This record gives sequence, C-alpha cells and structure tokens, in this order.
Amino acid sequence: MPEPARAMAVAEAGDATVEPVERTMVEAIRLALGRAMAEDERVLLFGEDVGRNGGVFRATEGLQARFGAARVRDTPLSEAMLVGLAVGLAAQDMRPVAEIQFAGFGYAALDQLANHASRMRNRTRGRIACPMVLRMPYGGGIRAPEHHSESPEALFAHLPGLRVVVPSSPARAYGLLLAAIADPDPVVFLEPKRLYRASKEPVADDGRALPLDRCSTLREGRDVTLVSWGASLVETLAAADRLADEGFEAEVLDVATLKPLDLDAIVASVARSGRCVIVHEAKRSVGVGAEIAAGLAEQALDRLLAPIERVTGWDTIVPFPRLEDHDLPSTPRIVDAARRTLDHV
Amino acid sequence: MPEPARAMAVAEAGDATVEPVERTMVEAIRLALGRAMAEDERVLLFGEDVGRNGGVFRATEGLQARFGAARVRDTPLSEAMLVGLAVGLAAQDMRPVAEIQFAGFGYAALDQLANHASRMRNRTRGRIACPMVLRMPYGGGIRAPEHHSESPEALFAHLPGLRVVVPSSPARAYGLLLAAIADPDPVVFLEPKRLYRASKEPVADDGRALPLDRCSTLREGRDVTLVSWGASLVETLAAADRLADEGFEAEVLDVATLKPLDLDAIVASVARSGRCVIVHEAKRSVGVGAEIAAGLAEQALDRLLAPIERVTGWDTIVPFPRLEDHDLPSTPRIVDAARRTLDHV
Amino acid sequence: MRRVVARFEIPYRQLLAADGRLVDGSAPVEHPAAALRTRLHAMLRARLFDARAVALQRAGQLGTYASALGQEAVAVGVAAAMADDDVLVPSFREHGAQLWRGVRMRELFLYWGGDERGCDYEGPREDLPVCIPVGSQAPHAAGVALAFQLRGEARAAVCLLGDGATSKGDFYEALNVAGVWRLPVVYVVTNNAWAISVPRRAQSAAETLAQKAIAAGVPGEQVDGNDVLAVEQVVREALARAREGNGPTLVEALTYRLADHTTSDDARRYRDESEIAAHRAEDPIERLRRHLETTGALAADELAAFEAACREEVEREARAYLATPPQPAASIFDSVYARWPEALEAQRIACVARAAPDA
Amino acid sequence: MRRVVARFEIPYRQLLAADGRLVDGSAPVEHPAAALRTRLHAMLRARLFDARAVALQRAGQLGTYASALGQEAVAVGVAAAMADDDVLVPSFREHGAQLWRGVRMRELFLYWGGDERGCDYEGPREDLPVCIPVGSQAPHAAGVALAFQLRGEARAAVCLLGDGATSKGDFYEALNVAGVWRLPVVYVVTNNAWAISVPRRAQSAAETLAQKAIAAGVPGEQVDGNDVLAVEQVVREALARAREGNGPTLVEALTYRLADHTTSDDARRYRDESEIAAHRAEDPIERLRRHLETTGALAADELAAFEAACREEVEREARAYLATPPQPAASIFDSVYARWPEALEAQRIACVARAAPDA
Ligand SMILES: Cc1ncc(C[n+]2csc(CCOP(=O)(O)OP(=O)(O)O)c2C)c(N)n1
Ligand SMILES: Cc1ncc(C[n+]2csc(CCOP(=O)(O)OP(=O)(O)O)c2C)c(N)n1
Ligand SMILES: [Mg+2]
Ligand SMILES: [Mg+2]
Repeated sequence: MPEPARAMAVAEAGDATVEPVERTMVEAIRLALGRAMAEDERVLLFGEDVGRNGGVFRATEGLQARFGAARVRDTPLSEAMLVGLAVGLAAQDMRPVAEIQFAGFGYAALDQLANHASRMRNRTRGRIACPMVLRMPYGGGIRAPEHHSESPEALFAHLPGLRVVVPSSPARAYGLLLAAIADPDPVVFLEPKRLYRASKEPVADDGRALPLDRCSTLREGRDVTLVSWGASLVETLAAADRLADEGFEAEVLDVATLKPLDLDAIVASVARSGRCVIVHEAKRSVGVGAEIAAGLAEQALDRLLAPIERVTGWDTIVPFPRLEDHDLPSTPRIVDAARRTLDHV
Repeated sequence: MPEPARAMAVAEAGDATVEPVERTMVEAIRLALGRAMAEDERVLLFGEDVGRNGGVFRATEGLQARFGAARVRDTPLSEAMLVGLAVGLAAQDMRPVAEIQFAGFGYAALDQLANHASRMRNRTRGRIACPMVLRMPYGGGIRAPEHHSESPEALFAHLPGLRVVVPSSPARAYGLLLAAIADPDPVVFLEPKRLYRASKEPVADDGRALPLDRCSTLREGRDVTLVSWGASLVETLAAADRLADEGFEAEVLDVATLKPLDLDAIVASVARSGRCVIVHEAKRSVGVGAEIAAGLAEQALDRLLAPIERVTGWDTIVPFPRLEDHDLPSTPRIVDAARRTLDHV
Repeated sequence: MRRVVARFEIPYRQLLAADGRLVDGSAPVEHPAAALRTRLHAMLRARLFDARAVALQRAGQLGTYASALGQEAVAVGVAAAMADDDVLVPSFREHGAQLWRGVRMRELFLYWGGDERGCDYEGPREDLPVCIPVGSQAPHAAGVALAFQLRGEARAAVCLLGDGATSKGDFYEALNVAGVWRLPVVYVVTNNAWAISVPRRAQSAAETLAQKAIAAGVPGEQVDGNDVLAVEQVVREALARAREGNGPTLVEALTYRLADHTTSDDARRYRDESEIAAHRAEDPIERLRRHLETTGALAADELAAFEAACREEVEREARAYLATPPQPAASIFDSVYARWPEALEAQRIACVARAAPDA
Repeated sequence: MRRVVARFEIPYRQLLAADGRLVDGSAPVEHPAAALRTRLHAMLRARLFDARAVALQRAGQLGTYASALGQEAVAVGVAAAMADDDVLVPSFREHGAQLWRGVRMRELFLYWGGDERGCDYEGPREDLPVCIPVGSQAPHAAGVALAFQLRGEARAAVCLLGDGATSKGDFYEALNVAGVWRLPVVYVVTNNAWAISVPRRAQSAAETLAQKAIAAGVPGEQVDGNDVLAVEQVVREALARAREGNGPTLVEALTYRLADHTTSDDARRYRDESEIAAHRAEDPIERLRRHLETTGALAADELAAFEAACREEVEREARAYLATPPQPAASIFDSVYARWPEALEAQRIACVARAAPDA
C-alpha cells in the first residue's frame, strides 16, 4: 500500500474531557462521521444526496461544508457502483464510508459485497484488504412507501468476510460506527431509521469506539432472556417492563454485531434463565434469529426449560404502511411469547 | 391477462406408458425442459450460452434446434437483466425459465428477485403474477475456479414470495423442475452441479411433477435424523451407511424445498429419533440449517435427546479448489456429528 | 492511421414555443382542436390530482408523495401517443400517464396512502404498477415487449424513467437487450434536471441523456418535455417503429421538477429559488393553453368549466379513498403466493389472532 | 422543429498492416528497435506461458484455464503503455499484461491451479487480482482512480474487460461515474468477437463497442487489437489525458479469441473452423515479427533464442508451481478477516482437527 500523500491525523484514543450532550441517533452518527473524517484523512463519505442535502435523513448534514466536496460526495444513482467504488478505494488504503439511502436498495449491491468486498482479503491472502463501511438506514415503522422498510440483515450476515453491525441507541451508534470505520474489514452498518430521532441520550464526542463482536446486556433478569437488536429493542424493553409488572424478570440482550455473533453471551444468559425469546423485524425464515436459536439448540440445549420463541416479521412481503404494524414485532407479541416460555412445563 | 395468440398445448397429467430410462441429472433436467416447452408454448428458455452451445453444462442441449431460437435464446451477458426480463415476461403470462450459469453470478440478480419477482403478486393484489423459474447450477466439488462453487440458497430462502427448490437425483430433478415450471409463483431452482453426471437412475418422461413444499425420506431409521439437500446427500447417505456399520439406524431426509420448509416432516422424524444432524455445503451462519435447527428448538425441543448438530461449510470464503475439500461437509464430519448426538447423555 | 468508423447525431424536437406559437419550421400541429383540448385537460387533471395528493399528505391523510408539478407534458404526451393495448411501465412520478390510461384517482391515492389495492388497477390491467427502486423497471419493459414480439402482437411497451435512473445498470442493460433483439419498447427519460438533490450535470458527463441510446445501437432523441405535442409526436413515431419491428427508441424529454422531490423533501436545501422561477415560465399547461387561445380553439370559459369538473372528480375520489377501510390483517398473507403455503399457516393464524379486536 | 444538438464520431486506429508494413498514413513508429523487440518478446512469452498452462490443464495439473491465444497484442500493448505505478484492474484473460507488469508465472499457475497464493503478487502489489464475475471489476478501477485523484497523484488505473462485459451494468455505471468525476482511468475492451458461445453481434446492436463511451460522455476509440503498437499508442494517449486530469477513455481493441473459451469449452460446438482460420492470418506476433524483419530490426536467430529462454522460464516456473505444497487446511481461515473472530474459533479448531493426518 502506498503511504497516503498527505499526513493523516491519528485518532486520540478517547478524549474523556469532552462533555456528553443529549443527542439523537442521527446526530450521534453525524458526530461519529465528522470525528472519523477529522482524525483520518483517508476517510471519505459518498452516496446519493449525502453532500449539499446532507443525506435524506440528514446523517451527513454539514459534513460537506466542513470537509469539502471531494471528501463528501454525491454519487450518480447506483448502489452497486457505490460499493464497487468502495472496493477500489479500500484497495488503495482509503477508508470509504458509503451510504445507501434505504436498505431496500442495497440488494443491488449484494454482488459487489459477496463477490468482492467480503473476499478481497482472502483471495489475495491479505495483500489487498477492504476496510469499508456501508451505512444503510433499515427497518420499518416510519410509514414509508414500499421498498423503504426492508430489514435485510440476514442476507449480509450469511456472507463470510463481512461484519454486520446494528446500533440501538445514540451512544451505541456513535461508538459502534467509530469502531466500524476503524475496523480493517468491511462492515455493513445498519441504522434503525425508526430510532434516528426517537429519543436522545448523552453522547460525548470522545472518539471512543465501542467493541464490535459483542452483545450487550440492556437489562438484567433471571426468568427469561429476550434477545434483539436495533429498533425492536424498544418493544422488547417495553415487553420486559410488562413482564416485570407480572412479576417476571426479563434479561434483555442487544446483539449489536450480528456477524460474527457473540453466541457465548447469549448462551450464558439463557443458561441462567432457561428461556429465550428472539425478536427481530426481519422476515422469519432463515433470519438471524434462526442462527441464534440454532446456536442455542447446539450449545445450551440442556439448559433450555422451554422451546425457543421467535417474534419476527412474518414470511410475507413487508406490507405497505397501512398494515405494517401487523408485521412488526409488537410488545404484546413479545409478551405473549415470553409468557409461553414461562408457562411451559 | 391476454389469451396467448397461439393455442397452447395442455399438459397431459402423467403419461404412465413412457418407459423409464437410465439418465443423469443433467439429462433429466433437459428432458423436463423439453417436456415443459412441448406442452406449453408459453414456456421459453434463456440465459447465457443456452442456445447453440446448449448451456455450459449442456442442460439445454438440442432444445434450440427443437424449439427454435425465439424460444431458446442466448441473452447478452447480464444476470440482473435476465431476471428483470423474466419479470416482464411473466407479467405477460409467459412462463420464463432463465438460467444463470453459476449461482455465484446470481447475486447480481438478487435485486430483481427481492424487489420485483418475489413481490409482484403481493403488491398488485394478484393482478400481476410472476410464474418464473430461475435455474442455477450451484455448489462445489468440481474443482471449478473461484466464484464458481457458491451455495447461496440461504439468501433466496430468506426472501418472502420465493420458492427455493433443490433436487438430489435425476428423477427428482425431472419431477421437481416440472413442478417448478408449473408453479404459479417464482421458483429459484438450484441444481447441484456436482451431481449433474455423477450417477444415473431410471427416469420416465411421463410429465409427472413431484410435489413441492415436501421433504422426502431417502432412508428410514430410528436412532438419528440426518437432514440435507442437494449434493451433500451423497455424503449424508454414506454417513448413514457407516453408522449402520456401527449399529445405528440413521433416517435421511431430503428437504428438497428449502422455502417454504416442510418442518412438520423433520419434526416428525426428530420426534422419533430425538437426534438431528443437519448437513449443508452453504456457509454455516444464517444458513438454511439454522432455520431447521430453530424450527426444531421451537417445535421439538421436548423430544430432543441431544444438541442439534450442523455440518456445514465454514464461515469462510469458499476456498479455491485446492483446499475446497476442507470446506465441504465430508462423510467423516457427518459421522462425527452423528456420533456426538448418539453419545450425548 | 486514424479514420472515423461511426458517426452519430442526437436530434431535438420542439413544436410549440414557450409563448404557445408554433416554432419556426415546425409542421402545423396535426391534431384537431378537440384532441388538443383533451391533452390540455389531461395535464390539468393530473395537476389537480397532484395538488390534492400533496394537500392530503400535509393533512396527514396520505403517505410520502412524489409530485409531478411542471412535468405533466411528458406523462400526458407519452400516454396520448400510446395505444390502449400497449403496456405502460412507469416509474413513480407519472400519474399523468396513469390517469390518462384509466388508472383511477382513488387507486393512486390508495397506493400513496400505503395500501396495496392501489396497484390493482381496474382499468389498464396489464400496465405495471409504480416502480420505486429507481431504474429497476427497465428490464421489465423489455420482457413485456419480448412477450409481444414472441406472440406476434403489434403492441409495444413504454417505460418511463428519470434522469437519475439513467445512471443505473438496469437501464443500460435493458436498453441493450432491447436493441439487440429489436424489441417493441420505447424508453422515455423524464429529465427534470434533478434526482433528489443531485443535479443532472452531476449525474453524467453525457451532454444529452438521449445519447445513451448510442451505447445500445438504438435511436436516441431529445424533445422539449414541456411541449406536450412534441413529446407525443416523438413517442408516436417511436411506437410506430417499434410496432413495425424496427426496435426500441430512447427519448429524453427535457422538463423541470417544480416541486420538492417528495413531500419528505425540502428542495430549498439544495437549489435556488431563482432557478425554479425561470422554469415556471415554461409551464407546459400554460404553453398549450396559449396555443389554443392563439388559434381560437379554446372558448373563454371552457378551461374553468373543465377545472371545476376535475376538482369535483378529485374530491369525489379523495372521499372514496378516505372512506376505504383498511384491508384486514390477514390480507398481508393473501397474495404473497398464489396460495399461502401450508408450512407457513401457523404464522397467519398467529397474526390474525393478534389482530383480532379483543386480542 | 428538429435540429441536431449533439454529434459524435468513433475513430479507429491502426499502425501495422497484417503484412507488418506501416499502414498508409501512419506516422512512423516512434519506438527504438529494442523497444519493439521487447513487445514482440512479451507477446511470445505470454503465448508460451499460455500454451504451457493449457498443457498442464490437459495433464490434470491445473484447473480450468482461459487461454488468450491470439489476443496477446491487447494485453501487451496495454501493459507497455502503463507506468509502473499505475494500477491494472484485469479481467481473467490478460496474463500478457500481468506478466509484463511483473506477476510471476508461478503465481498465475497457482491461481489457475486453485491456490489463493496465486493472487498474492510479489511484483505489482497494488494491481488487483484476476476478476471472474464478468464486468464487476469496472467500478473497482474507478475507485482506485478516485484514490489517485484525491491524493493528487499522477497515476491512473487501467481496467480490462471483454466484449461480453460491455453488456453488464457495472461497466456502464463505472464508466459513467468515471466520466462525471473525470477520473484517471482507462477502460479497455478486448473485443475478441465471442463471449463463450455468444458472438459479438448478439451482445449488442451497437455498431462499435467504443461508442458505449458516448453514453458516459467520454471519448471512445477503436483500435486494431492485433496491432500491439496501435494499442499501445491509443492507451498511452488515453493515460496521458487521464493523468492530466482530462478524465477517462474507453478503448475497444478488435481481436479474436483463437482458443476455446476455456479448457472446459469446446468452441467447435458453436463456431466454424473457417472463421478461426481467417483470424489466424491476423496473428499479432506474426505481424510485429514481419514488421521487424522488414525494417531489419530482428536478427535471424534472435527470436529462436528468445523463445528458448522463455521456454526455460516457463518450465522452471511450472516446476516451481508443481512443487508448491498446498496451504495447510487452517489457511482457509487465515485471511477471511484481518483476525479470525473469536466467536468463530470453534469452526477453525474443528476443521483443523479433521484435517489432521490421523483424523
Ligand atoms: C435504486 C434506488 N436508489 C435510491 C432510491 C431513492 N430515490 C428515490 S427517487 C431518487 C431520485 C430519482 O431521480 P430521477 O431518476 O431523476 O427521478 P425523479 O425523482 O427526478 O423523478 C432516489 C435517489 C430509489 N428509490 N431507488
Ligand atoms: C457475471 C458473470 N456471468 C457469467 C459468467 C460466466 N462467463 C465467464 S466468461 C463469460 C464470457 C465473457 O465474455 P467476454 O466478456 O467477451 O470475455 P472473454 O471470455 O471473451 O475474454 C461468461 C459468460 C461470469 N464469469 N460472470
Ligand atoms: Mg429527475
Ligand atoms: Mg469476448
């Protein structure tokens, strides 16, 4: 790899003096992008409408003004090209961060991901790597037109060589995105767009990455383990509240990195609780929930006190907005499932 | 839908007078294609090199000479276009059967499959349907160059609206392909190319379709259930033989339709045996094997006497040919896994 | 040695000047006055529908909506050139064409209101529904056209796309296969100068989008997209060629997106008001109205009367839309497959149980 | 009114006629005789490598292999035009270019023998490896070129594709973005008349493939692909434009695939021997040899001596390849990620345990 022509600032590993500020997820993402660009000149952003418009969700707002149109660039309209471009840039030791406007338009980029991004390192025995991040808003619940509410994480999680990361809160979005950009391998970073502005939490612009490949425990409890990621954690946590009202302690895990999967953490929790409900918006069949359930059936069978439950989008086409709520995992559905596991004898 | 301009011959439902002849899988597929074209003028074949060349695996050999270049046509080189073309043809009540030369080139067609073929019926409330078949040779074991040995069935099986069908023998290929072509919805028909010429069995050109959405039992046994599909059934059956030598009776199921999955049949077998080993060439994480294991963990947990085992391709890039055997599920690996389930106490 | 082996030209067509007069050198318009009025009416009808849709969205009664304000001449010109049994393969901003072809306003409202029944057109049963993934409809049009060709039918497909869509592989791939198989299909690019915030010049270095046809070896032509008569003429000629077995054509219609990209967009973030103002002067409805007035083909109160009738239709249809109860929850399973698979029946049952009022 | 708004031409370049003489009107070849001999040698070396690879495959010692017999002038002409620090983004039939740029024969043998180490070039570390999915490398070249542009480096990427690849969306999309961003990249289409069994005329109705450049608003040029000097000249000029910030070029080099598509193919199934015979007369090596002989720049025994040296290299490299032990089983985990994830470690352990000799 050639040394980049211009000197690259090196990230200060955590600047704890920076005050945390209440921020939404989209603000946290913008902050992380700005931080990464400021710290490493090799980072560049591109995608449709990410420049002057700041992205259709405003995740890149202000970044073109700050870093210039060379480093924050609007591309012609093509998702496959975006990812192919990133492969070439990454091969030249750049750090491309590409945005696909909605995950439903990411299917077109799957060929470049599966046949190139994910395997450049392997097929060249490490001579050429592919440190890129592909950001995609995903999921439903915002009454968007058809094709705008897809949750395709399972497709990416099946592909070897990729990491698939999903944040569930502003602070986690900040830290995981920094980690994704710093990662030496390609990361598909799926942003639950329903959470972009749903709530705020304190986020410090301290440059601290969160660890990838790790689940985190959002709530402890010993009766049943609820496993989810992204926006569905809202309903999952609400279900935990309702279960608490009924006297059951639910543990809630945020998977965060869907590939590779931190199965050990899930097994550890289920080994304690004996019961597991997996929740995801994505279609049920061959979803990431299946992988978690399979992992448990392999490694925690003897600890399971009840059948594993999955609360997921059905194996239907994501409904147009008027009926989408019937597809999304709702708190009552999660509570029902948890109760079934608790009632099992 | 307009009535097709020319009269369409209607399939005779099974012509039992036709003598069975020993045929390879590729011959059986050719036979089924010819039969379908002869019976229904709306059926047409297209793909790269399917015409004069008869397909790189010769599955369409002789069909252009028989049915003409209008109905058996070479396309310009583009897999996405192939599938998009099929969507338009199907919307006009044609019965397109498209070939993608190797499944590794099918990733590029995923957008057309996910965003169109699979949902045309749903989004038009049935006004327009998509009766198409997408044939793809898949899988490894023939020492083909990189990208030529992919097993992407999990990606297709995750998509709602699609059927995913995999034959495991010449006769099953004949019957399942006829069923796929007759099916009113889109079918991804994955042909285990390692089996194309591996063996022969009697196949009668009787026009009889086999049922879709059904597992079939290739071998009965009560000690352990081995579940697989496509080429891996060769090693799976061999493993059953070895287990028999050791005194264990293995039941072997051929899943055949991966989506929708005939879980009932698998549950029924595992309920008897209490032990299950799932075998597939595809990469392990979020594979179809995970869905089967998850289904069992939901519906047969109380009958499981041992953790479910999966013997799969690793979560690595499919190795170049020199090392591919280390990735493919081998008979010893299957036997090991079955023994682990049998040893479990 | 260097010699030229191929030469190409891209023509441009315009019949009406901005002031409604015939452009120098244009052949006199061939339509009878009544036909011209029909086109004027259709553009007005589309615009009034459009305005109502935006209003419904602002009132929280419709989902995100893509206005076609200012682009009516392309949609109407294209639709007017088509035969009834041709097939329209639209993008998402062509209600003008869909309405002309018999799609009902309530269907369009339902679609943009988030209800699949909005794609179950009672009128043009074979027309494809709106296409959201940009450019991905292009190969469908080729497929439809191939069906016509195979069956020996003198029909054609018409595919509408945006300037942004011309950057997508599907577009080139489809045009290429249509060219090499001489399929009866016409691709019409509505170049409205923007793809959300990306201006046309940032989309491609090609001087015209019509010249993308050259890559496929097919004719490409530019037309004034605010001149409904020119659009119709160019597309009519292209359709005639298509039906005669002479293959596809690519038409680039130059117009301007006066509205925001959709109701979720705020175009002031990325383009100047002054640019928009300049384009308002090119209003296609105004242009044809002037033409008809100049030639005395439009009675003084006719337009007002037509507008009133349209408003009534729009209101009636909006009411019908608003009065349409949602589909039952179970309907999400009804059309995924011709028959919902037995293996998945448990999902349907669980969903329906949850959706029941007492659940 | 109809007027022409854009005009285009596709030029064609040739320097050497089939008999080796300068074509009428060609400028005298600018290279010194030694440089010309280098190009002759490179083509011969590529051909001898190629023949050995086919022989190894026939002997069961190599996997499926794609011969470039007859196409050596394109690969060598392109490589000769490039600077060392340019980056090659090849397809799968361009060992002539790869060898020129320092890829070792044993690496190519390893690659086609089914060993990933064959892509770990010791020489041109930044060149991308062979690309199997047709056309999918086109956007990579744009990405590499964008990196050069961003860093202000006077370097360029060169992407090689086949005629079949020009039907793929990736190709158009990449050319389009390269055009609009004026990226320093040259796309060279090796039009060898066939894409497996699909002849060039069935691939596109475009009269030339060079004209696909017009769709992207970039220069397109045809060149005699059996004339190594013309190829080099055209690509050299294109590279100069690219480095000066004047954007990409599309070059179509006309040649012919004398061999089967790959060792798995039997071209007799779909093309006539007579067609091949006609093309044998255009042999690029023969052409340059004649030129050099005519101009007295090639000593009588020089070629034979060079051939002998090449054969020795080929044999040495083939032996080195055949003597290379396979990678250990665990190597399939080594380069999937920079570090094999802990979460997946059990898989690695299981695989290695099974692969152990005593397992
Ligand atoms: C494949 C794809 N990528 C991105 C989008 C998001 N998007 C919707 S419309 C649009 C711009 C389309 O521009 P153009 O083709 O010019 O059509 P216009 O909106 O101007 O009618 C984009 C990027 C999409 N719908 N599909
Ligand atoms: C995307 C894709 N589809 C299909 C194939 C199978 N295939 C390999 S080479 C080839 C033809 C390529 O033709 P061309 O681009 O002209 O290159 P050539 O083989 O003539 O060098 C095909 C169809 C592939 N490798 N990639
Ligand atoms: Mg536009
Ligand atoms: Mg070729």
